[in-house]
Amino acid sequence: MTLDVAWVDRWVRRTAAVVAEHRVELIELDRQIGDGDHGENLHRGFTAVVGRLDELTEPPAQIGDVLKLVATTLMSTVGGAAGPLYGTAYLRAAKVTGLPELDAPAVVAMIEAGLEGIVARGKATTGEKTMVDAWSPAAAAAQTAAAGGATALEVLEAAANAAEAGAVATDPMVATKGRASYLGERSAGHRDPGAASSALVLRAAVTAATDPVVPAAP
Amino acid sequence: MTLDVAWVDRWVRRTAAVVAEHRVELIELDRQIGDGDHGENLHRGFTAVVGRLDELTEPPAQIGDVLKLVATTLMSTVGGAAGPLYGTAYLRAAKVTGLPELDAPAVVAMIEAGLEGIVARGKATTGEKTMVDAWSPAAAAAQTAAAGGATALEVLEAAANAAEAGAVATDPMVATKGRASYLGERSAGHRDPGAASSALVLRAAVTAATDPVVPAAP
Amino acid sequence: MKKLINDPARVVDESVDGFGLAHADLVRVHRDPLFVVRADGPVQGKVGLVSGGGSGHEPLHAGFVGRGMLDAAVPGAMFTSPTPDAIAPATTAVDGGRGVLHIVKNYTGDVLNFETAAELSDAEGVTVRAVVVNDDVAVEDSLYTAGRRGVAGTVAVEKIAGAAAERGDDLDGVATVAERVIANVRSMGVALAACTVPHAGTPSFELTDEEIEIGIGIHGEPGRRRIPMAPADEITALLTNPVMDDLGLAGGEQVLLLVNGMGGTPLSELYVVYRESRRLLEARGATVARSLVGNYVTSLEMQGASVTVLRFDDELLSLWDAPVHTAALRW
Amino acid sequence: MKKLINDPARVVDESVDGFGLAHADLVRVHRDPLFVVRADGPVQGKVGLVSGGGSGHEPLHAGFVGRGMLDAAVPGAMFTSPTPDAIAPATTAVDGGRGVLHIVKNYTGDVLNFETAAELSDAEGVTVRAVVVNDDVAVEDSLYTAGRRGVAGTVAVEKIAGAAAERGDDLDGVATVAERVIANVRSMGVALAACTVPHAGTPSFELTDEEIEIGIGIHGEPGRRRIPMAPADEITALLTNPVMDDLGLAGGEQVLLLVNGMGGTPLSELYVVYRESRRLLEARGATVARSLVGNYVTSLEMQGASVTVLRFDDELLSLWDAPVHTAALRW
Ligand SMILES: Nc1ncnc2c1ncn2[C@@H]1O[C@H](COP(=O)(O)OP(=O)(O)O)[C@@H](O)[C@H]1O
Ligand SMILES: Nc1ncnc2c1ncn2[C@@H]1O[C@H](COP(=O)(O)OP(=O)(O)O)[C@@H](O)[C@H]1O
Ligand SMILES: [Mg+2]
Ligand SMILES: [Mg+2]
Ligand SMILES: [Mg+2]
Ligand SMILES: [Mg+2]
Repeated sequence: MTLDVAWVDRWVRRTAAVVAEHRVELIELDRQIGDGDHGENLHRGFTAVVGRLDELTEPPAQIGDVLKLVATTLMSTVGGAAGPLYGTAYLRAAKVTGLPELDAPAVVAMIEAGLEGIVARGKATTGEKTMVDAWSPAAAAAQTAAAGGATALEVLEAAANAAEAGAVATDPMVATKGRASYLGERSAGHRDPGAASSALVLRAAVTAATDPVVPAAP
Repeated sequence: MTLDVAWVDRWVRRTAAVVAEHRVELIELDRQIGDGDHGENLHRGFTAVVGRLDELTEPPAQIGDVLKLVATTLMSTVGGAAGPLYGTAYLRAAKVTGLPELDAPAVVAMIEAGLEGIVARGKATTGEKTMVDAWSPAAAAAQTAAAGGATALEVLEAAANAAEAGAVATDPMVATKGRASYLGERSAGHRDPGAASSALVLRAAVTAATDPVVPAAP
Repeated sequence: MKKLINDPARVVDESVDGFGLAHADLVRVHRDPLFVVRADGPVQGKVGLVSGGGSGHEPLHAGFVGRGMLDAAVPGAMFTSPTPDAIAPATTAVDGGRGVLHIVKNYTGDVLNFETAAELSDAEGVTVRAVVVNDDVAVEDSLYTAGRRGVAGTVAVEKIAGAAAERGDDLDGVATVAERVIANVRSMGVALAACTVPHAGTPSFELTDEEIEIGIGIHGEPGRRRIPMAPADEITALLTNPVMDDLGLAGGEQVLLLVNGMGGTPLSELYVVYRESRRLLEARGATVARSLVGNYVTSLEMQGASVTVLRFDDELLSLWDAPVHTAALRW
Repeated sequence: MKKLINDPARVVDESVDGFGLAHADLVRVHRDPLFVVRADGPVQGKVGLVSGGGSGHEPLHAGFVGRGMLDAAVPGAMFTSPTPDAIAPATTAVDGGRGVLHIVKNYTGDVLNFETAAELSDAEGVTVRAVVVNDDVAVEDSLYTAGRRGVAGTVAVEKIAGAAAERGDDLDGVATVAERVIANVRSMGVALAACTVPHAGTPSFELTDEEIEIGIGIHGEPGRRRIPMAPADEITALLTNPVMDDLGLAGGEQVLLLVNGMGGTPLSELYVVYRESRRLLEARGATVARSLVGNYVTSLEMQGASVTVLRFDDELLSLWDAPVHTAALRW
């Protein structure tokens, strides 16, 4: 399948479904080292996103239009740290996806733009136990894959794999950004909820490219 | 042993010890159908009584002096329903014990006066699941025993036995006076704390007459 | 049991001590016996108002001592009414020459201890009258009970009687106003979780995660019946309807709506209850003229709430609106 | 989980709705997006004050909307900072022509959302400045944390900045006063039992009957360390000493002492904490010039308390004393 506007629509809807499915798990992760709302926040956000997609009278013309709709909806419905961070990520990603269809370099650019948005807002670097620890390896893996001649889908897959590994790698980290940093050493031994949700988001991009089914609204 | 002023001193101190010993049990009974303070209230009261007895520079001359000290101390330290009720019981009892030593009729008079004091203040009759259900059979049993020619100690014993049976008999009653009455039917199946403590008080009178040991302060 | 206390036997003393220090502009604390009086009292020429009861219901009563409300509060041990030897001197202390009104919540212990105290005060030449607050519709006022309990409606009685005293009414006048409030105020409460009295150490009753206790008192006594947990609006109806029925609200009334927290319920939830209770009152045709939402008559850290409705007449409304300056109520 | 709510997804809306009905004399509730503004606003010629944050800390912030304090409060979802699309219109709504101050508690989410909102407002021609409250000494303000959190000291910032705005200071002046409060206020909290966020359904952390959590935040976040349960005076010292040390109290200071309940702690216990905290301050040579004891910045039904100390200067003291008329603070 091609990474076109239909794909991005499926990606977003699949993300909403996956977030709904993992809502409790994300709440639970956030309860351990945060305030227990991450799953709820994203669920509220992506439910709203799907609602707005459904309300559109004509289908979005461009990939970037969908991503921008996601960005503004998340910003206005998620709140907390994740709202502005994901919002900015999607906003920046929207800006670099002005093509009818994404090729491998465009996928790299999209993921890098997302990472840059998160870093621009949150000022975190890798190793601080945040979603950056999922997005940063994802961007690096995407770049490596693209440089090695991978297809757009392969690039996406490399990014999702790396994001998942990156989320797992946050387990032993001591948080120095976000709410978990208040716990100091006690934050070690728990997975960062934002990194975990980021991995879900990127995996959903892959699934949307391989599975033509459009998930029902969550 | 004779029921003299030394006995009444032992009675009061034994009551304090027994109340301390049964404090938690009385709290527990009151927690079931009241507000869980009866054991605490009596414990506070009798601890104060012993303190005041100890503070006396010369030993009390008369049985009534001790009972009056108990009355005023309970009134000023117990609070709740039990404070005025027990206080009045001891006050009335003090008035009829102007003898150096109690004979059988005097024991009857003392217990009857106590009962009258409780009824005068609390306006309860038997069967309402209150301390009256211990004191009323106690007074009746004392009278019967005295009429049958029992000794003063035997009269006391008859009263204590009847009070204990009376306390047990409150178990199935539905309270219509005091805090337990708020529970209506749900008050059945629990022993009335005030009846239970009344039985302890009267049993202590017997023990104080048979056991010369003066219990240590609780 | 975990509590921010040092010793169950000292918690009332230390708490009242702290209260006195925090509100030295409003109150003085008398020790041995323990009571709290207005810092600027006794107010000569004014009827004195004394209330009191077991501790654990804070801010009741000490939090309502001050201009326009109580002259003295007598705190008993936790959930245990105070003794006459504390009530009587408090009564004497606030006598401004025009007599003293005792505001007593209807519990056997409170009634008996205040009765004895009134006799003692009388013997000292202080004229005392007493009113007994019994607003709790959860208890039937019948031969089979000790009568309805005094619960959150007490705040309305103390506020309005306080205003009547402040404007100069004589003892009978203040008592009459207080009785009028009592005749027109009703309450009903619910507990989601019980409280733990410090000296007892275990909760006063146990509720599973699926049940609540309706018709709860403010002393950790169990209520009248246990029902399955339900949405707030349903629970609110179970509290508000009996109150409206007992008051015989038929429409056209002006009322005070007091949604009272039992101590361990978030304010946000009290406003959810307030919202539905107000809707029910308005559906009956009553106008919610004044509102109060918060922890006023608590039961330690009990989770739950009560709904109190007072039917105003013009005078009661204007007395409610009269200035008040206490630690817990001020306008 | 048992709560007096109808639906976790509606609790904030319904609660704010009830709040608006109960305090219609003071506030108006704006819906879609949700925010609360002064009923008599926007006040022309006055700097507007906007605060907000996750819900569940009531009476913060809506309870502090009114004359002499906030012009608007923006409630987010439970424990979740509000979004820019609510903050920005609230900002516009209270602009009286002299700019608007955002009072932001220092959490990543709050800071980011208020930042975005300020950009949006700026684009609409409203001048916005922001101050960030970070009074919680439990968190080290270092490279290794998101910085100290904003907790109960927020009340002092909102009260005093509100008074400065009310007397007519310009935006920079109000911001400067707010910054001075922030520089002089410190807090530290303890939890005896955690709270349960409605949508989560389970307590935010678990404590046995023998342990407490020191350095707790107000979002159900666990604190810095867990210690065995201890008497109130010992716990109070663990809260008060770091606050005094961080402020560098050396004696001779005039301070505000705020003992804040987390929502599920009886008032009586807060006064026990107040008593010892005051003793410790006085032992340091400080004078407790003003006091506040109660539930002001809560964490739903969490059991626990926090101690906040503000070092006054003459101006801050007189601004603290200036009249205020809000649902939760009034004098
Ligand atoms: N400064 C930051 N930079 C990047 N990500 C961050 C930062 N602060 C927090 N996060 C991410 O946000 C997640 C928490 O999101 P969420 O729970 O929705 O917000 P909040 O912490 O406000 O409750 C964290 O798990 C982390 O991944
Ligand atoms: N009207 C009454 N007449 C006689 N006894 C009563 C009456 N009311 C209550 N009591 C007794 O008082 C006991 C409760 O005492 P206590 O717990 O100390 O007081 P309170 O009910 O005020 O907490 C009851 O168990 C009952 O025996
Ligand atoms: Mg979170
Ligand atoms: Mg009792
Ligand atoms: Mg009692
Ligand atoms: Mg949050």
